[in-house]
Amino acid sequence: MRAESIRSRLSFWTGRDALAAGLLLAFAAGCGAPEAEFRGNLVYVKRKEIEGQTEFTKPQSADMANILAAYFGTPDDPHLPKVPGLELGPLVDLDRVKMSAGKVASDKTGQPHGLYREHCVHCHGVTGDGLGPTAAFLNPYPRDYRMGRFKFKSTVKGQRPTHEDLRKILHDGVAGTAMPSFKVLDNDEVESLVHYVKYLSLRGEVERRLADEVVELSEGERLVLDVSEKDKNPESFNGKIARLNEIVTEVVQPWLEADGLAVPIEERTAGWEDPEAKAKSIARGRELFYGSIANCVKCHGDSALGDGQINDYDDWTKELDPAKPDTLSQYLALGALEPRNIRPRNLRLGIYRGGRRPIDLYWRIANGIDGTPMPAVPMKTPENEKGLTPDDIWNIVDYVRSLPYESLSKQDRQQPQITRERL
Amino acid sequence: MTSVPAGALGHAEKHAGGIELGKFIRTYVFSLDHKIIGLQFLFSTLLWFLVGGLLALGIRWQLAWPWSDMPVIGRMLFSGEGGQIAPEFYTTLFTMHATVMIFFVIIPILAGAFGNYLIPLMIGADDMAFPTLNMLSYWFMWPAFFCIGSSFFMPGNGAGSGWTSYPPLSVVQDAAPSSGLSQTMWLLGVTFVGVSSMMGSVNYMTTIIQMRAPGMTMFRLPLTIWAMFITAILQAFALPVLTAAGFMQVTDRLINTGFFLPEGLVVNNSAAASGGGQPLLWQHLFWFYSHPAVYIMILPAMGMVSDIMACFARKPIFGYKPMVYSISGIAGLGFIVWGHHMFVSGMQPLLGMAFMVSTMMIALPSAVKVFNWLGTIWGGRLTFNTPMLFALSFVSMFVIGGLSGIFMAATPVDIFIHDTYYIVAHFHYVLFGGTAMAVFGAIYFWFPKMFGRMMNDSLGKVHFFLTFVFLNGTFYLMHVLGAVGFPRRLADPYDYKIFEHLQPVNQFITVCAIGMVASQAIFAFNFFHSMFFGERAGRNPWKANSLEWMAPSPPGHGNFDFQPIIYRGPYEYGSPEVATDYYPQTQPPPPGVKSKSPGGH
Amino acid sequence: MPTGWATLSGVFKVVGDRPSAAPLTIDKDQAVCAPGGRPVLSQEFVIGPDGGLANVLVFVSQKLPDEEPWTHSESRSGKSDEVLFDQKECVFLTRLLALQYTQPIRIKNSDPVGHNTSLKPKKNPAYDQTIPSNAAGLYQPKAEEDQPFPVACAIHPWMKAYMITRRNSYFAVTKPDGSFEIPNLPAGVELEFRVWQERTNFLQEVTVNGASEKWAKGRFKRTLTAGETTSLEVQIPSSLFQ
Amino acid sequence: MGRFWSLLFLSVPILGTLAFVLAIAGVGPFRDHWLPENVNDYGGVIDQLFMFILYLTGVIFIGTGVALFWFMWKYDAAKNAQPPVYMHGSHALEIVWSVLPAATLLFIAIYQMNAWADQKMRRPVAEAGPDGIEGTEDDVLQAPIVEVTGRQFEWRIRYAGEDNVIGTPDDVHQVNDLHLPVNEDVVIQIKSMDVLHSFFLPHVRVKQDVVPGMKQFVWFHGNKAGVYDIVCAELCGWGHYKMRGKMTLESREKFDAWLAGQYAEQERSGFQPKTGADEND
Repeated sequence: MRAESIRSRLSFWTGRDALAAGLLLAFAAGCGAPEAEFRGNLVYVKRKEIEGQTEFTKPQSADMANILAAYFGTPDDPHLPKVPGLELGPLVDLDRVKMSAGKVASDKTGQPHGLYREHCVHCHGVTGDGLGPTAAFLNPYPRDYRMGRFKFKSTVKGQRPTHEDLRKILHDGVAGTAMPSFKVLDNDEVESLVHYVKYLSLRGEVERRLADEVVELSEGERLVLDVSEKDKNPESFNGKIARLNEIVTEVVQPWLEADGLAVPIEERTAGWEDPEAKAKSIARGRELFYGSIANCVKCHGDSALGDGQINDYDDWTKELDPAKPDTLSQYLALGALEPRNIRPRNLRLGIYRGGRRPIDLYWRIANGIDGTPMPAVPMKTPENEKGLTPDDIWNIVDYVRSLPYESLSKQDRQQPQITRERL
Repeated sequence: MTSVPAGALGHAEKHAGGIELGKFIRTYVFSLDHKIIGLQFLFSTLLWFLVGGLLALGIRWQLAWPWSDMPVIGRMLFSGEGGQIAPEFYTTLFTMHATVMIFFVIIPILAGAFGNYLIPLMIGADDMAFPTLNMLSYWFMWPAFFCIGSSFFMPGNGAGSGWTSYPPLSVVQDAAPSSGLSQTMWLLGVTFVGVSSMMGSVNYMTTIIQMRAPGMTMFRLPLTIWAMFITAILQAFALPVLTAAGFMQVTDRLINTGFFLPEGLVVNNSAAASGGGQPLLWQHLFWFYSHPAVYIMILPAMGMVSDIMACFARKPIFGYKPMVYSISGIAGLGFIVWGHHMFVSGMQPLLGMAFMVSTMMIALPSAVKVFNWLGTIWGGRLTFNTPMLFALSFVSMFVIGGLSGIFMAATPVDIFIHDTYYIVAHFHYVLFGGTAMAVFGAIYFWFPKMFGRMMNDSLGKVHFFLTFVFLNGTFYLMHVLGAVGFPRRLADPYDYKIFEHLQPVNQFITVCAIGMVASQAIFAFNFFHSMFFGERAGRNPWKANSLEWMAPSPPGHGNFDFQPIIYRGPYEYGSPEVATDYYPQTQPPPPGVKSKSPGGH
Repeated sequence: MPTGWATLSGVFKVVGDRPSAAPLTIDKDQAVCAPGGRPVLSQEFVIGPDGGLANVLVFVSQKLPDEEPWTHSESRSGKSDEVLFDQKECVFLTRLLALQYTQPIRIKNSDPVGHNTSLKPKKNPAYDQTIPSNAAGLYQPKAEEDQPFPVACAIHPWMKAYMITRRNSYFAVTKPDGSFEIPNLPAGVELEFRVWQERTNFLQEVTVNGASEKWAKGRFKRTLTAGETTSLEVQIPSSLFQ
Repeated sequence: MGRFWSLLFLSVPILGTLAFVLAIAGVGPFRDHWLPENVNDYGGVIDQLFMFILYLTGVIFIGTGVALFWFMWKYDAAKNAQPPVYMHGSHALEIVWSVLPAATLLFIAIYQMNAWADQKMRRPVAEAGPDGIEGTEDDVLQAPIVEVTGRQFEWRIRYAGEDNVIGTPDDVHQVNDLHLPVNEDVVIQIKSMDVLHSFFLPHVRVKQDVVPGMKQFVWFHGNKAGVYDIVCAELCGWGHYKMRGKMTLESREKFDAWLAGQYAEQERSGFQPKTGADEND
């Protein structure tokens, strides 16, 4: 049974809006009731403008907004792009999306709405741009979905996450960050949120692609032609539409494929768990950690405290060219968040953002972490002698998982604290 | 001419000489006259009372309809989210509501406004002992107003770690959006309030001890003055602790002194700059002040209520000395009960037992007072005018607030109801049902003295009725919420299965709260209207005994146009010695009558 | 209809006072990356002694049918010979690599220290792997890019390079002296070229053979005559590099 | 008017009592508006004390309320001609109404102490110490089965696992999802990672603030399987309301099975994608 359903059934006062209106009159005539709106990706547009040494014209920007609205609707009334020959079916389901969209409320049947605005919007923002009211203060910053890239997943770096990957993040949260676990929600509520996140990602990616498109346009040219053109020169009119559909398809395609791309992991050979085998494995893992093939030490540091490479940035931040103060200031003025360095994980804390299961760590090492400097290790192949075998990776996993229990990692060694035991 | 407040008139006459700016400023702005300063306090606090009330509505709105668009403020600050507030803003709402109500309304309106106005008048002095200090105590409120007001416009839209400002949340700047500059401003603000009250209390003590009119023995003082006196002592001894603690927290934040931070603390993935301290230390220091502060917030109200009751029961106060003793008893015990705010804080449980006993004991004097008030109206001739109704409601509400306190005092029970709405109900019954109602009563009662005009009694009764009804509608059911374990300070409690069905009650409460705030409009109108157009009041419209009523209304500079000499206590109503049913303190006994009234040496 | 084959050649020169390259901060593996502690300069732009600008990309940006007479057999798509992309002393030896997307890239590490090479293409599959010392990884592009994408190394963040994968071979990268040549271009039809340089992005304001031209977003059009070599001397104001 | 006002004041004890009666009876709009079901053997005493104090204070509440009403009704100047009684109080009365409450309050206080000690000071004993007598200094106290750590804004949970020691590789890690065996004493070790939180289990009447740098223990004896809420009852920042956890009490067997299952999943070292499965649900 859901809180929302109860709320709707027992709602004591239904004339809420009447009351609100009354209060409004009482206090301020000035401000009306605003609709939640998708925010344009101003930062990316500005970046494109700087790169292309050009400026988007009003109609061009307006086109972008209208096209997005046409494909994806509004926060309160979302829809999915209808593109000939493009089947979104399993990827995003409109009903599930609708369950998360809109204001926090529930209809007569007790069906909740606005799950996203109830649970996510404070940090990830209405647009999924990671710019909610609370975002600026969080460390790390909340994810900006609009690149369609997610860090902790079972697919190779650069590919989209699987549905399962996203669901797992909602279910377990991201340890060591402000991303909480939504375990306590009903399963279909979590499902709905996953679909909504995908919906926002697709929208954000299309928006970026549109910006890329606009940059290439010559002066005065536009993404779409005026409806009046439809009859005058249909082919160029339809040509433009076709191009837009093509963009949407290009954005959706990798998402559709992703679910099949989860990297399979062979079960470990039996007996790996018995002590001396494990000890051996850990020792071997240690060698690899410091060796030049896996080369973990370069970034995670000589003592695995994550202090090897402390002045790099993740891809979301790199878009702001943190090194270039003049352009950076322009991005910040448009609402981008103050750049922060990305730190390699301190492996001694025993906090694993992407999950602590051996397979999670295996994926991190074998696939790399998308959007971050963490690369994939090279696998041994006929033409690449200097690669790792799955067993090597397991050794590294074992070593990494043993680190928090080394004496060096023990809390009381790192941070002596007065802990008082009670009778 | 009628548009000049009578108060101003009566006053301006004293220094005739036309409208001259410098004089005006000296007279009404940086005035040394305790009455003007009292009125300045009164007006400032009433203004903040409105602010605090609106903040409360914000809280209630969120609790009734979480995440729906909040009228006005939500729409101003969160238009991008469609007026849906951010959770940290909710923490700001309740933090600022409490801060404003406690530090800017209740404490200053009791000590600052009424203390200032009444003490010299009731003891027969022409002014405070240290007029300049007195003026400063008001003007030191302004930096406080500024600091705390401005914190609304800083990152996080205002301090958000609760009025109790518990570290580490309040000390570690990365712990919350509002733990940055706005928290620092908040702390500075509280420190200024402390300085202001400190100046006031020193002044009150000196004045009451040193400047009583001839014949005004300690036991001829009205209970109001006794209460103010004890309150002043409480403040003088408790406040420095808070001020010091507040300052320690400021240094913790600004120069990493680490008084309140444990070693190796990491919040929001950034390590605290210092360590080696203990968060509980703050709670001890804070409550060492803030528990006595609870009595600072109620004792003067009790005093004023006693005076109003005796006057409209036309009967001596029942058990004058027991009243005085219980006030003192409350003050004394008030210093050794702070731990009952910390039963589940991680404080050594053995201490819990000790504090439980002392806390149980402090309920005693309060009980005694209640019985005495009942004794006072027993066998009297009650006039039900607005001040009296408010005074009576004080008793009725204070009983509820007092009794619910016993639950919290019982440690095992407190385990369950600590930090639930049970406690919210408790202190709102004491502070709103109690103090605020008493303050309303006092305003209606002394308004004629302040402005020389009466407030409209019928409007007053309407105001009383609505406030009384909505007040109970708002706070009573909070006991029930508390019994379910409904916690305070949750922006959206309905995610918890155990609380999800409590929303309708909360909606009911919210509607009542809105009604309560709305009905104060009647009071505001009555207040300002009567100030200019109310019917003129003579020196003693209520036929009261105490000294202030012997002075002109409003009293001019120097208060009395005669040298008051006191012959008896202030509660000689219906004394057989005279024909009238009242017997002013200054009226010499009729020839041949040997006065047997109490307090006579 | 194309009338035959022609060649476009030319040279890019920087005019005005010579801009100086920024020194890089080498905070890792100094022994390898900055032997003898000599300062390592940014190769964002490399200007030869006589002002020649290296690593400028010139390519035919419009889509040409992949057969004669539009595309010369020499330049047609489908090349499959492997291209070497090596790194030494923490420098990518090819600053700007242009190739056909059918060609595999052998990403080599000739350093004694480990590197990792990360490609961030728009249309091609992403690639980010650690390359052990004296080992190599293989990368097979899959699609045509219409502008260069960055190549980086997370271990040595100052390392930078660019790649572009095209369908046919109608592209050229200027040599250290700033010269380039694209042979076998279809003559008699208007061709659209695009010119890109790392620092200036697509070149816009230039002087060609004395006459100043405005290349909108780096585009310029030419119709070549069969059998002839059209040569351009492109002058770029050094202000663009300050 | 006097009559009206008296009745208004009379409505306070009447409606006040009514509200509590309805809430206790749980009828009408007040269903489940009272102490949530207690499923802790040691928690019942808290409810009893609560009700005991409620009845006691209830009597005084009604008594004073009615007295106030009656005096207002009787001594209304408009209705009552005779002159007010001229008196300054009564020593006897003052004594009576000082001593009686004093005695009662003191009694309440003493009466509570044992319950308080049970809740906060007498952690369950695993076995009696060398001297063979339970309740003495040398008793071996029951070890915590799980550690719960408050963190902005979640409860991180760590089971001791096989070796019954917290902080070893065989610990089982969870977040916000606490499972515990029913019908036996459980000891929970609670800590905080950053700011103050309060570990509040309404259904077992457990509440204890967790303080960074301080290790504390709570214990209870669940007696009814089911799923219950974990609430944070101390302001811990913007996400305070988000710190929602769930506690599942289940039989030893179920619990052990669950724990084993979680451990297996935590140690999972192989993955084959579902082939052709619709990932959608």
